[in-house]
Amino acid sequence: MNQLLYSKLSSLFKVESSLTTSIGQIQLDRPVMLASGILGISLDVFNRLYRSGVGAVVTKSLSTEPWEGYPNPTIFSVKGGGWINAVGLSNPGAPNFAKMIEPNQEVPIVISLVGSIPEDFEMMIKQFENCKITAYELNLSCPHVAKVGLEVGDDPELVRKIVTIAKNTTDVPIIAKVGLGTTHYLNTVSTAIDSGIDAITAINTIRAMAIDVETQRPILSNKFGGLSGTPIKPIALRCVYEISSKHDIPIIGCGGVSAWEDAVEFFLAGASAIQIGSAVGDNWIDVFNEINNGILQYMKRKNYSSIKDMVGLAKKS
Amino acid sequence: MNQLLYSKLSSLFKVESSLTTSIGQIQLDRPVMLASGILGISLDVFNRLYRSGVGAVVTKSLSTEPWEGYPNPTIFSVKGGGWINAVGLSNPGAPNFAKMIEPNQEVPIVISLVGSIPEDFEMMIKQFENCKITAYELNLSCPHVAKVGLEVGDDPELVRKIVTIAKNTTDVPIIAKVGLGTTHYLNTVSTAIDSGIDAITAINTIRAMAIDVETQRPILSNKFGGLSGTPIKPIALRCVYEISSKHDIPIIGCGGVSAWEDAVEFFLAGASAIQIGSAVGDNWIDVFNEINNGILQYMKRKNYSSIKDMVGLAKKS
Amino acid sequence: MQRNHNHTTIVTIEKVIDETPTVRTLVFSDNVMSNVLPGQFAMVWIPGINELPMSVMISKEPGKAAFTVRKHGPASTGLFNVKEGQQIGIRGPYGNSFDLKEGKLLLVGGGTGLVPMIRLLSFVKPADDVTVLIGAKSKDEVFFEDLANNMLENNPHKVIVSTDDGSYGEKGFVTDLVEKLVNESHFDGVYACGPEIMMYKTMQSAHSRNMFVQASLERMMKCGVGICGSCCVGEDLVCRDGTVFDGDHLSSNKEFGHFYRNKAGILEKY
Amino acid sequence: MQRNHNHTTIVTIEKVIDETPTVRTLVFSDNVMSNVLPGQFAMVWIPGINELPMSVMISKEPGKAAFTVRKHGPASTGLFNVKEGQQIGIRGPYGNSFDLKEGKLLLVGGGTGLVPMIRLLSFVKPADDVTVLIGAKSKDEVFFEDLANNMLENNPHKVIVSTDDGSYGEKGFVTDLVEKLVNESHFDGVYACGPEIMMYKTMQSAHSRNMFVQASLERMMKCGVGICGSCCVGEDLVCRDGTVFDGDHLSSNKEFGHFYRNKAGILEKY
Ligand SMILES: Cc1cc2nc3c(=O)[nH]c(=O)nc-3n(C[C@H](O)[C@H](O)[C@H](O)COP(=O)(O)OP(=O)(O)OC[C@H]3O[C@@H](n4cnc5c(N)ncnc54)[C@H](O)[C@@H]3O)c2cc1C
Ligand SMILES: Cc1cc2nc3c(=O)[nH]c(=O)nc-3n(C[C@H](O)[C@H](O)[C@H](O)COP(=O)(O)OP(=O)(O)OC[C@H]3O[C@@H](n4cnc5c(N)ncnc54)[C@H](O)[C@@H]3O)c2cc1C
Ligand SMILES: Cc1cc2nc3c(=O)[nH]c(=O)nc-3n(C[C@H](O)[C@H](O)[C@H](O)COP(=O)(O)O)c2cc1C
Ligand SMILES: Cc1cc2nc3c(=O)[nH]c(=O)nc-3n(C[C@H](O)[C@H](O)[C@H](O)COP(=O)(O)O)c2cc1C
Ligand code: FES
Ligand code: FES
Repeated sequence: MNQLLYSKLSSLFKVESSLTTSIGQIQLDRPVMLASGILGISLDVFNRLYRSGVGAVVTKSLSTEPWEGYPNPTIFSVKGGGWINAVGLSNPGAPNFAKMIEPNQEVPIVISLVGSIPEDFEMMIKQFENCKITAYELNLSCPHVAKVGLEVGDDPELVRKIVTIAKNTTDVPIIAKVGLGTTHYLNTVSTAIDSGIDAITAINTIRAMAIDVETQRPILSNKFGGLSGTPIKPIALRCVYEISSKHDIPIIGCGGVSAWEDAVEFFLAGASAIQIGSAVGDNWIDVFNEINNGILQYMKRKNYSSIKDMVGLAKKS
Repeated sequence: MNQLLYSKLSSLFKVESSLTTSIGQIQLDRPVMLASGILGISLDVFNRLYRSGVGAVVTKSLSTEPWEGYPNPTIFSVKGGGWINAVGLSNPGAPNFAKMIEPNQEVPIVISLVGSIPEDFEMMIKQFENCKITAYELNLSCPHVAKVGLEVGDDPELVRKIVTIAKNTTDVPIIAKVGLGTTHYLNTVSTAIDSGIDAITAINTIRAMAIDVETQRPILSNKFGGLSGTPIKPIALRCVYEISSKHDIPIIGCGGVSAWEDAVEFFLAGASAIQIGSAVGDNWIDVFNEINNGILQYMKRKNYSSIKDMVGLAKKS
Repeated sequence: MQRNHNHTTIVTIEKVIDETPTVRTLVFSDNVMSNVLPGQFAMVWIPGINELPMSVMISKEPGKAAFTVRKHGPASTGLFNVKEGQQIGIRGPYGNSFDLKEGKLLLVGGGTGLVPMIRLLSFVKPADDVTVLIGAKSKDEVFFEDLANNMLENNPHKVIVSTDDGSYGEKGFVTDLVEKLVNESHFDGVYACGPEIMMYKTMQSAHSRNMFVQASLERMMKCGVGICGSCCVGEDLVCRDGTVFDGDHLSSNKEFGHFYRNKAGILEKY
Repeated sequence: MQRNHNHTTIVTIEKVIDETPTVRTLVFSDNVMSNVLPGQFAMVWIPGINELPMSVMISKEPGKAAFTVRKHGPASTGLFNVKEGQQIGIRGPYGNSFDLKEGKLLLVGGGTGLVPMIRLLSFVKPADDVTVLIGAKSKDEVFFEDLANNMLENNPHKVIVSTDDGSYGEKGFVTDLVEKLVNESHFDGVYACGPEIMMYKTMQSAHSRNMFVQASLERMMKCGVGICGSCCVGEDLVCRDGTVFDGDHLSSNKEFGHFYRNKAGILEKY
């Protein structure tokens, strides 16, 4: 239809636009989440982020025991944009963390978990029995720590066992976070879905490195790290599009979102929500409400009442 | 040693720095090559590029028959830097191309080839019997055309057969170009090496996409394309480092080189030469001599006589 | 933030003008495109259909620009069929531009090759003596004649139309007119855009008489930025080195006037 | 092109000055770092060893800056051992800076916490009446006393050293001196950097008397840019919201003065 006419007509029938979204069973007031590993360490900060516009915070990936992570340098700013990090999953361990967030009633918290064997995940989920948890996110995709993350995600049998044990341990929705590893991520997604996963987060950082030409050394203490931020957005977007074209599963897009247009691209590709990590380092926490507002303006312009009105639209063309 | 002292001392014993490099049997005057698919269509342009500083040109990937490629849009400029292209391997076909370059004596030309079956490669290599060819580069890694490129590179048995037949057809060195596909690229590299490959080019573009939020469509006519340019450099660099850490094989680094520092990073990671694609779109063909000069200044400062003095140095630390 | 010319911008077509049965002008608002130099082009995305190189046409209204398109294959027909209110994507401007001399000028345009000639007209000085030649197959296909006359109102000027079949204006090829005019008098600048054979002959007529001549070339374009190589003519890339080339340069180019490359990149004869 | 403060720049150490047996100042040339504001810090990469947050020390020579480091664990010892001619990497400057009042000022520094205090001194106006308190464990560990006196040559000023063991200057904790001074007279601005308990007590002494007071906090830092979360104090991120905080703000922070987070992010008591 003639679009000028259309927009004139539709302005007569304006709907109320709202940022609420649902990722399967998970209901969020806003579709912009904090990605795992970003500032996700203290309940006070979670509260601040919630006031700053996040729909949910995803915690740092927690392990059964506290981890110190790698020595510095753990993060590197890439000349062409983005970051390479090898924080090494430093975290206080699931038991300590559970105690810290027990008082929480207000903030929607997604607990990110890493482990090597299925029982790790069972043990950790049990720690949170007394906490109000929105969902668990299984980190099957950290590209720079041995024996967890991608090394787990690349092993279909292990993925099956982990998802199964997690689903059997709790009724809270379980999300699998996938990334580009040594086996095809779409196989990991299929396995996770077959094992009962509730949603998919795509993607984690991509294995990368940086070398200093003067001192001729890899800069990160771990040599390899994960690339995040604007450089990976076109790759993350195609993953979301590929998953949503192949499966009927709620998806959370992650990777390089730094403006509302990026978020909308992910929705159009099939994501019901998005996560933001690196953009916090560039634009600080104002980035959440800037993006919320941009999405809302867009929805008003296109006359959408909720996020789901636009989920997957780019697949129609 | 005290570095100020060192640089004072070494200035007394200055060596002549030269940009010559060798990639196994392949000798080049300059380590900066033109990547496949970039301007690589006419002998006149090859001559111009050679005058502009490239050590060798890699041609567009040639097929047995002429291909028109995909309809436009075939290329998209990413906001965060870099390009997504789905040119679709348009090319005049190996027979036509061979005729065109037959007069060439001066320019070192690397013929890039795509095909679906081993016999395709045999047939194409035979076309060039009367041409002066520096090497062949087998494109096992184009991420956006069905039945060739990555779909071939992801199949180890096919890789083995293709490399074997290519090696049996000619004495000219054969390079395998790998990328991030659905199987682990390091397996493809191993298979290619076991089958007698002479060198590896890493990496090709990474499968990606872009969606226009106003019209809500994927922008490229093929929907998916390959991401190139600055965004992929940290990923390409880790691939070179990983290959050179695992294998003793000459490597050509490719992906996101846009300044001399990038080139040096690749050398330090283990590459003997580098290829440049996207940076031509940003800085035009002056980019080659700018990078050559930057490398040369660096070599003088570090007192290196040839590229090989720095190949792989970052692995020592 | 300044717009990166490589990033696609979405604009809405505000007005569609029928110039001939097969040629339309589509007007849109865009500050960047309204200020491009004559000879520069945009890559125009018709969502769901194709992307085409298009010279940027002037618009009378400030802040606006236009494309004037002839329907031909599926791509240009897709653009031709865009309606008021529809959105298209543009990137650019790309390419260099004409070096406009002062004095006695000759502008030669054929078909949509008139577009850069019209923009060039918007830069002539009041004192310049300007001759515009418009070539067309037949009466039906003549356009921009009135526009050229209006734009040159305050200049000493002539606008001459020639049609191949003589159904309007002079009869014959526009290049015969060029030969005649450059034979009669010296021009300080000769500018051509249109079918390649027209530009080739114009270039020869002027160059052989040591007149300054420039032509704006057309080739198959995919990227517009000097990456894909599809637009090469000899060792030149039209999108990046051109589209405007001097007669000096063109006269030593072995492909100009004789060969072009098809979509597979194979050299074909004109 | 302007330098992106997040990109690592390699600099060469040109001079190493021993301040005490455990504290050294390393001087290097860098225009950006020579001009940072008091309270700002850099992330300092010691190749092959670690990366540490470091306040940026002034240098007498224009275009130069320095780090003053106390050797402690492996990371700071690695920096301490860097020799003249060796290269280190720096990024930054990061963080906000002190809000320097005019009039009667009190600066309280302990150990390497003196570094931002010294840079702050370089900004005082000639009319300001400045008192500098330097706290140290013992005589051996006193440094920057002469430097502070020299810098304040033209000001009404006092530089008072106190050592815990009384081996030099006044005996006792520097915070007892603070309490005494703020009790005797009003200060227009009180500034502190050093051990957290010192800053905490200074803040309490001044804030309870409604004096303007600021402290520059230290926490475990990995990224320096507000991504990793390791530097949080309550809901504040020291690297991004600080390092300088007002007494008003700090007095409502439940962690300041009591808890810090270890490398795993677990809250521990001071
Ligand atoms: C710099 C430049 C400016 C131009 N300005 C105009 C203009 O103002 N008005 C106008 O009507 N036309 C213009 N053209 C020509 C236009 O881009 C199309 O090529 C022409 O309309 C034919 O398209 P089609 O519908 O036959 O293409 P189809 O065959 O349907 O298109 C397939 C693809 O081939 C490409 N293509 C085919 N032929 C050519 C060609 N000769 N040159 C470049 N690409 C081609 C198109 O880009 C398209 O993506 C210009 C071309 C260039 C290079
Ligand atoms: C903003 C700021 C400015 C500083 N300025 C100075 C200065 O000018 N001079 C100086 O000597 N020291 C300074 N420090 C402290 C310094 O960064 C180190 O923390 C301290 O030297 C102890 O390091 P270490 O050798 O024990 O660390 P190790 O235990 O060897 O180091 C391991 C890692 O832990 C980190 N780390 C350990 N303790 C701390 C801590 N308390 N704060 C931050 N990171 C820590 C280090 O960054 C290092 O990467 C500053 C700290 C901050 C936060
Ligand atoms: C410093 C840092 C730490 C991270 N830690 C984790 C982590 O613990 N668990 C995880 O699943 N992802 C982690 N990630 C990945 C992010 O959650 C996210 O997937 C990735 O950064 C891509 O999003 P972005 O481009 O918005 O940053 C980390 C990323 C960064 C930059
Ligand atoms: C427009 C375009 C066309 C390409 N065509 C080919 C090709 O035909 N064969 C191939 O092996 N690689 C092709 N590539 C990939 C490049 O050779 C190179 O591997 C990739 O672009 C990464 O290098 P860069 O970041 O320097 O561009 C193409 C890349 C671009 C941008
Ligand atoms: S259009 Fe691609 S190089 Fe000119
Ligand atoms: S040091 Fe990482 S958030 Fe402050």
